[in-house]
Amino acid sequence: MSTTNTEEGSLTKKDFVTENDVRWCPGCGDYAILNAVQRTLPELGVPKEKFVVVSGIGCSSRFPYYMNTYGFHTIHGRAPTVATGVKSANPDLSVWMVTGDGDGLSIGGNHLMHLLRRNLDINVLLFNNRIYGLTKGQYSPTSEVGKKTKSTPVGSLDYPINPLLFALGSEATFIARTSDTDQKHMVETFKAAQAHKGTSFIEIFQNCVIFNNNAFDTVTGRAVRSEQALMLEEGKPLRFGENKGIRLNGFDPEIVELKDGDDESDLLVHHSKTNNPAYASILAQMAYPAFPTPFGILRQIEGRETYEDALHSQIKASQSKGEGNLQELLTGKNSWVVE
Amino acid sequence: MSTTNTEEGSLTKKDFVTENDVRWCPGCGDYAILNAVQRTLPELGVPKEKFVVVSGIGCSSRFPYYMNTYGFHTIHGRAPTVATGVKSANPDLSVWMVTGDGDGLSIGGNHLMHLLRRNLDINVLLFNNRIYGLTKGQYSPTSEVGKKTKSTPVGSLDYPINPLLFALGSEATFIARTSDTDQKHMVETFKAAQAHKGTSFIEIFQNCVIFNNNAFDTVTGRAVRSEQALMLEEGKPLRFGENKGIRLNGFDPEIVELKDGDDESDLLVHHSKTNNPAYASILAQMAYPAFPTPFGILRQIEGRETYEDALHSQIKASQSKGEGNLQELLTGKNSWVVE
Amino acid sequence: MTQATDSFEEIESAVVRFAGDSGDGMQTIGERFTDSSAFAGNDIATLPDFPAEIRAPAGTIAGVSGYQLQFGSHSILTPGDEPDALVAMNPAALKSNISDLPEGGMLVVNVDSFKKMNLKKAGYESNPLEDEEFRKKYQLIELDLTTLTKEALSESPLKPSDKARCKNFFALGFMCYVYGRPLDPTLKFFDQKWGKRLPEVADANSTALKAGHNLGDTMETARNRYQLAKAVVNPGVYRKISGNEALVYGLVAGAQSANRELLYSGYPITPASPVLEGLSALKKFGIKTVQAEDEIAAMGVAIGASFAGDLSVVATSGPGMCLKSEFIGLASITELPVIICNVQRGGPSTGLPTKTEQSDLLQSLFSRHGDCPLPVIAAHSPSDCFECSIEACRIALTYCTPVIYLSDLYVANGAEPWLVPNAADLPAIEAKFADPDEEYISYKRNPDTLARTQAIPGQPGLEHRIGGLEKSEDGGVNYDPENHEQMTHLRAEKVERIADTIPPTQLHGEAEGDLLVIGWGGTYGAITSAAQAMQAEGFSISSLHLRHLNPLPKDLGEIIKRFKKVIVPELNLGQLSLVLRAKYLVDAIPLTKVQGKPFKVSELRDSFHKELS
Amino acid sequence: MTQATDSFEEIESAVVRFAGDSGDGMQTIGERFTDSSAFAGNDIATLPDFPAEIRAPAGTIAGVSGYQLQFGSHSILTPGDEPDALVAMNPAALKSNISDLPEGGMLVVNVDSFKKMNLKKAGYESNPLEDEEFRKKYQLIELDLTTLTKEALSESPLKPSDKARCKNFFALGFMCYVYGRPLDPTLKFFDQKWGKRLPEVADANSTALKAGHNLGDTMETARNRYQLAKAVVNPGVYRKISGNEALVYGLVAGAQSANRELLYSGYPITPASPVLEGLSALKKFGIKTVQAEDEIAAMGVAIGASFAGDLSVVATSGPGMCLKSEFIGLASITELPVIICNVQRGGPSTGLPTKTEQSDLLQSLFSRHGDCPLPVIAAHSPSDCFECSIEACRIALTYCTPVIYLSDLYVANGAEPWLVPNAADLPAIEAKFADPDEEYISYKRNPDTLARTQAIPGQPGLEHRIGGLEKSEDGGVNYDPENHEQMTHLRAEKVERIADTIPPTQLHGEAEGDLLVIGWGGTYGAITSAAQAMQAEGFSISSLHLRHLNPLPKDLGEIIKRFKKVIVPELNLGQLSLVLRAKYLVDAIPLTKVQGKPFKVSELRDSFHKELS
Ligand SMILES: Cc1ncc(C[n+]2csc(CCOP(=O)(O)OP(=O)(O)O)c2C)c(N)n1
Ligand SMILES: Cc1ncc(C[n+]2csc(CCOP(=O)(O)OP(=O)(O)O)c2C)c(N)n1
Ligand code: SF4
Ligand code: SF4
Ligand SMILES: [Mg+2]
Ligand SMILES: [Mg+2]
Repeated sequence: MSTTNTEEGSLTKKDFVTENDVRWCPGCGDYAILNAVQRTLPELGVPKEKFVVVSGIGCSSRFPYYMNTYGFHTIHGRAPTVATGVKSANPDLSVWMVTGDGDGLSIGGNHLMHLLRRNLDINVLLFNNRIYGLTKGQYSPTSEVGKKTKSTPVGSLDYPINPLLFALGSEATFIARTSDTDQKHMVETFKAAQAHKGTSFIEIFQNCVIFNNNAFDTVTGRAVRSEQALMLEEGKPLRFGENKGIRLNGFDPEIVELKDGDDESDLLVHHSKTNNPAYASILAQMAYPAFPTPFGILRQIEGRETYEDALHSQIKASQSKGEGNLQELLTGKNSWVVE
Repeated sequence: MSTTNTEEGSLTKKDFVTENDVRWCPGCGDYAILNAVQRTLPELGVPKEKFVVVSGIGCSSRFPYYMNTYGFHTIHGRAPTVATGVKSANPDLSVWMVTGDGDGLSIGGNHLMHLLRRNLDINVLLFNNRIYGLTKGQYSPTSEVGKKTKSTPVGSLDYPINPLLFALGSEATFIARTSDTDQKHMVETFKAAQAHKGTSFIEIFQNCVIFNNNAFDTVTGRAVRSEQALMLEEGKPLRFGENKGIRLNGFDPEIVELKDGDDESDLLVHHSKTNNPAYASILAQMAYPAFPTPFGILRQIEGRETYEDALHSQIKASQSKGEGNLQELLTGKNSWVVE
Repeated sequence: MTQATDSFEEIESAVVRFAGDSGDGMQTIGERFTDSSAFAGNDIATLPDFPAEIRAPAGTIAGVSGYQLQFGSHSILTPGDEPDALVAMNPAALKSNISDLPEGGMLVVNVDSFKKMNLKKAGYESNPLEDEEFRKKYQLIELDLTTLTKEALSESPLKPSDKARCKNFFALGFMCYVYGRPLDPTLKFFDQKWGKRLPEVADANSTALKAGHNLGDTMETARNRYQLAKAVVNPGVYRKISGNEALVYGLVAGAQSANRELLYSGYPITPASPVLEGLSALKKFGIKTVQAEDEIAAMGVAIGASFAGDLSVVATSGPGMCLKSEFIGLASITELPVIICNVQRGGPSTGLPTKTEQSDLLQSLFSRHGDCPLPVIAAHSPSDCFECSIEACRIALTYCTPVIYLSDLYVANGAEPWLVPNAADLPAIEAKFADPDEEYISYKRNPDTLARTQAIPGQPGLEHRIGGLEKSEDGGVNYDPENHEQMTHLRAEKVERIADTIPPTQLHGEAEGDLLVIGWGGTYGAITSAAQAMQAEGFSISSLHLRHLNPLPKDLGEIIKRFKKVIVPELNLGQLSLVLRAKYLVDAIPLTKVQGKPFKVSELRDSFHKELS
Repeated sequence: MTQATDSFEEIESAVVRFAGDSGDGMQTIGERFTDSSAFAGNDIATLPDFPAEIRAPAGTIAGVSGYQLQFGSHSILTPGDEPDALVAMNPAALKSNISDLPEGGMLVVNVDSFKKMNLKKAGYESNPLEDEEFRKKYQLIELDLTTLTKEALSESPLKPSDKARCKNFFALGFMCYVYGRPLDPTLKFFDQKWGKRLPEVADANSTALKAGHNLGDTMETARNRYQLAKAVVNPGVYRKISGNEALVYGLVAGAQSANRELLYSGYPITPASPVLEGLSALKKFGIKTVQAEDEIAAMGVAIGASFAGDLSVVATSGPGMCLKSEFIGLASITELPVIICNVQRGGPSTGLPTKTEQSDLLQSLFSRHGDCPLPVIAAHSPSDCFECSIEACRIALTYCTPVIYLSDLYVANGAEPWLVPNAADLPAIEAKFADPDEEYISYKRNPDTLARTQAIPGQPGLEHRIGGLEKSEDGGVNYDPENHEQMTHLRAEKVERIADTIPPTQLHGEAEGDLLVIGWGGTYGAITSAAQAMQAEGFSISSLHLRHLNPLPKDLGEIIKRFKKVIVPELNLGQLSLVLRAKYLVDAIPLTKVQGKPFKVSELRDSFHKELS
């Protein structure tokens, strides 16, 4: 029982697989994400016993049961709070939080926002399938207007939340998007998230085969992907398709077709490390069909102290002047003696 | 008891004053806001009985008790939900919601976000005093890092929420900022909010004389105001102080000093009606001391249907094909007869 | 239980269970069999049993879906303790259901699916159908359903895999033959569902159904066939209704009877989601439905709508009830009508979300801080949900109060025939708003009910403020000690006064005796059946079932005194019994079951016997 | 009550109330008077009474702040029913307090403030001090405090308005003279507080204090002066302590005794905020404090920290308890230690946020959905908060369970002298984590306590998952009927077993008799005083006070049987009495008060008399 796996490279995907039967629907995008996470973790140089996976409630939130790490399947929408408690108590742990579009943005939006602004060093994976899976198919806060679901037989009314804009509004220090269809991109993104010190927010397009099948096909489908998805690469111009790119007109992005020999200097260049939210907000609101939908790291800001570091430094600073003495505390400064 | 005041201009400030003693601390900024609201309402052409003021809990949330309208002092953080219920039930009412930085952004952030995205035609006044007033002085989610308060004797740790960026992240259709020190600006802003069809979000800098006195003096103080506040005017270049303005360098704003004869064409021009969030996000994150702090309407987007309109149109559309018949509903399509 | 003999035996009732993979369409054929039985004039009660997963891997135990029903020529109160016949579509279904089938019971299996792979997935080491002892234990009927179905559909233009999917209707046809159920309602169903859009599918299913039926007729091994008389019921128009449907209809009816607009706000949660879904489909009744961001918001929206004059309703289950409690306190102190439905499931915490339980009674009574008593009622059967929800409307509007309506997964998902009421005969609910021509005092009370009168926004001259701080009669914030004490007592007394309008408690059995069984909620069928059976055996036992849990009926104390012993069966650790003990100082014996399953009649009988011996 | 006579009368106890505008510094002089009394060797009990508003307009009734204390040479259990002496700094203070002063009581008023304007703000039509009848009713002492203070400070460099602000200490000096209280502790306080930073302020206040004292000495109308013997108490080091302070210290002590790191997470709310504030100031003890975004989050943070191995604590009041209930259910089913403190205030809803009440007992017991019993304990006095919070730590860690600790505004804000314990003598709390060298089974239980063992993240080989779905012993999700029933019973039984470690119930009075008074929480002082007084009068009355509300002590049933009648005084509509009635089938008589105020001893005596006659 007491094998430590601190050596880098000594862990493999298998170490993270539990005995439990995985109980998602056959074909569910959650399997691919599980696979990507199980492939990522062994490569992080973190001993297995230091991983804690925390989730809320939903299909996606069954995740911890399938990860052979410490895990906590909490209650609906509240995973950010439990994750905050774990990390505050022991900053040495690598905390991964799994949530759904309903769990994270409907009931749990406030906790998520506060987690992001507090910037605890936690990796947040938001499985966005634009539907409530576990409760069998009601619309979610990321569902498009007019969506016909069980609870909206004539179409939903609410304007959807854009998870990336939401994260930006919360001034998250790391914001990315990836897709269950792209193992390589998922693994890369998860690694970048782990490398980032602070809360990493990752929206993952996830297909719910049962209640919202093919929701992302227009951007992640093999045939259309290269034309309708925009893969962000640090320091590179925003290019997609054979020969298309994005440039700015005022504050508005626009698509340009590059003819043979045209140079790219007109195009927007991807800089994810700008503190100013304007650029990331332009990316965040780009979406098919008006634009290609961006994938990758939209924003990563270094230098903001994490909550847990600040918490523990305050304690250390205070203890450096001498630790607390219980007897002194109890006696206080205004005691008197009865003889 | 049955006087209607439907004629425009027939109402005065007095009509909105209640008999109740106002119980804020002497000198509290809340008085000025109350005054501005009581001055605004008579000028809106809305009969008095159509106003409903809904609030949460906090000093600011005592507001409804002092307004001689229909009013509901609800529970902490939940005013947006009650306001949504009122407006959904009866779209004909003019609903005003009053909240504080703790009420609206700490416990109530999620409801506020969902109200904003649903875009009900409600005017939201967020009294931001960067402190918990009613509970006697703990730091709030808008307090600056390192703030020493009762609950943070060695300084707070959490990175503050920027209410305007938050509203932008929620894709609010109307976002503005005003100050308790400026009656005229408040009244104008409230009127614009009422004119906007959709949720209007207004952050009001409000001074808490007891627990966070002079928090906004650096931008609203008489002496510094013109240099350190940026008053936004539609279609006008961003100018402040004697001769300063804001222009863009890449995505970053920068301050320019205009020399005699320099023209303004370099400067950013205020267009609040752009759908793209980039410009508003630049404004939202500008703040003293790096920049002047902006006041006015940052963003107003027309054309997104309000939730209550969509709700009632769906019903009307469905009823246009014939209203529901209870007996038919009860009998259903698969009944049988026992004789 | 009916013993197996030769064909066309007259029986009084039977219990059939269909079990198969979630993808096998067991709920569908269960419902069809139910409808046929209803059309055949029998009384019925049903119990669907879904797996917790949306789609567990095919063929596993976790993926088994079941549907049990009891039908009979006399009054049927429960879906039956144990099946007389079990249809098992695959090894997993067999494995997880066989322990409920008594020896000698009829067992229909789809042998086509008893392949190695499937046996392994179900956790069988060897094929039970090859075990002689097993074979002798039951009336085993082995059908190669998949093959038979495909053969029957050889002419159909469907793809082979789609043909195979019709096998559930083949099985249904067979069982219809066995129990003499008419095929017509099912054929009509095919027509309605696919007739126009997918006529080939309708055809294929019809063919499979008929083929199954024919197989029964022509099978070599002449199997027994059963025949039931029609149930003797009151004449009228009947339909089948589930508990959640009845709740939806009751709310629509209640709002109409009170002449109020209905606003429902909810957040999806099993097993309450069908209420949101059902009401959302009734836009032409002018019903506003809001899917809120969570249960707190749903309650807030309802409170806001109530303030604005709508009849507002929320429905949820345990976890959502926790979240609503702060807002319920606000509704109580502001005295606004809101109907709060809790369709209970197994707890605590996320617990057993797809299983039934009655363990939220004490929560309903006491979840709020402060002294905050509220009316609580509970529905006891699917159709009773209709009456209970109208009663909830009546209480909420007459007493200007939030009211908690309890049902549970078993009642909500179960179905039974229902004598459709005449909409015009539903009693009106009187609930007036304040008159703009009179002076308005917000907490002035009706001397009889102690209810305050609502004045709704939009009415000139009635402007006023309400809120969660203690108020005096005139609506002003008031912290005076005496005022708070008086208001606290008034709120409590108002709830107590509801008891004045509760009809006398109906006792099943003699008015006095040795044992009184007191129940509430979904245990009605089992308790009543058990007690009736024992009365028939000559025991001095009576039973009563409480609809009103708070306030309790005024005559209850007197009734209790007339019995030597009181026993309280509940699907929890003894919640109602605690309340009865405290109120009446009676040594009410808790009879508890916390298994996520309803009581069996036999379990109850055993326990009652024990108390009487 | 002490009758007014000539100077230096020996008395046993006295009750003094200071009342004035919120800005007048009444809490400050109340505390000073208390400290002086403590130093003088008297026993004391205090009751601060703040206005609901932060700063209500000066001079209004809403702005009146009060501080009452009782001190005496015998054991003092309550701050006193009614004052022997009232100090009223302005007309509003007089108006809102005078009804509590009995005829013949000493009334000190600041006549300077009895101006037209102030009289009007207080709602006086005319000056009561000019009413002859009023003047005769009390021992009236009219002091022009503002003028006198300014005169005394003629030499001080302070601004006139700042001088006037010293009048509270003038009044204090005067009262110290009357009751023979030493000035030294107050002078020391000035020195500590302002000595270095603002010596002029320290000087001015010292001068005012002494001037007030001198005035008493030299006043023409020779007023009576009282003298109290020292209280006979155990020798040792004493300090004054409030309930919330004692809670903070108890948590620190409990964590040290258990050798766990302490993490507190909270959201501000009256009257629980001082717990957050107090612990936040103790960083050097390594305490982590998190101000969460709301009470749900606070509970989630605590649960996460508990999972990670910290001793975690939350504190809130009623509305926050509502919000926590879903998470409390999760802590219960995952069996994680968390201490949940509820400092009760007046409800329901926002209710009376600055007044005391005991109305959250039933909520503590039953707020969760599902069967979810939890340990509940309550502190009965300020210093008892220390012992109770240590007991909460012991229960939470020994039984691996959330535990609810109740106190109330009265206990939390009140203060009393406390014999400072020896830190080294505090008993250790044994609570081990799982051993990485042994196989870990997450729900394997200690056979005595039935507690499971925690394995904390970071330990190699102990990786495991927990969550809100029902689990089997090995930690796997498990919906089996029998497993759920067993786990439900085990969780309940575990809580019951805590009773094995509850010491025998202490009975005040004879072991049997006519009337047994059962109390809990902050009513201890009043109940015990009332019962003692009646025992002295020869009545057959005993009292007991429950610390453990769930499980109840094992001997309670036996004790109850030995009395003819049982009465249960509570500041609610009868919550403990409901529990006792249900559990023991005893006709426990609820004696209720719901006024936001503690019981008076005299009220209780009257009620007890009635029951005994
Ligand atoms: C308090 C509470 N409310 C409601 C539910 C029911 N519920 C479970 S999961 C879920 C939403 C699932 O949607 P999402 O978060 O998008 O996850 P998915 O299943 O799509 O992965 C809901 C409403 C619950 N468990 N608890
Ligand atoms: C559920 C709940 N938690 C906590 C409180 C206590 N509380 C009342 S107001 C408040 C915050 C006040 O701050 P803010 O919203 O900024 O309003 P302000 O008083 O500053 O105007 C808190 C924490 C409460 N009433 N209810
Ligand atoms: S319902 Fe959708 S999200 Fe849930 S497991 Fe099935 S496919 Fe996946
Ligand atoms: S505490 Fe602050 S916010 Fe509250 S009333 Fe006083 S000054 Fe205003
Ligand atoms: Mg989802
Ligand atoms: Mg504030």
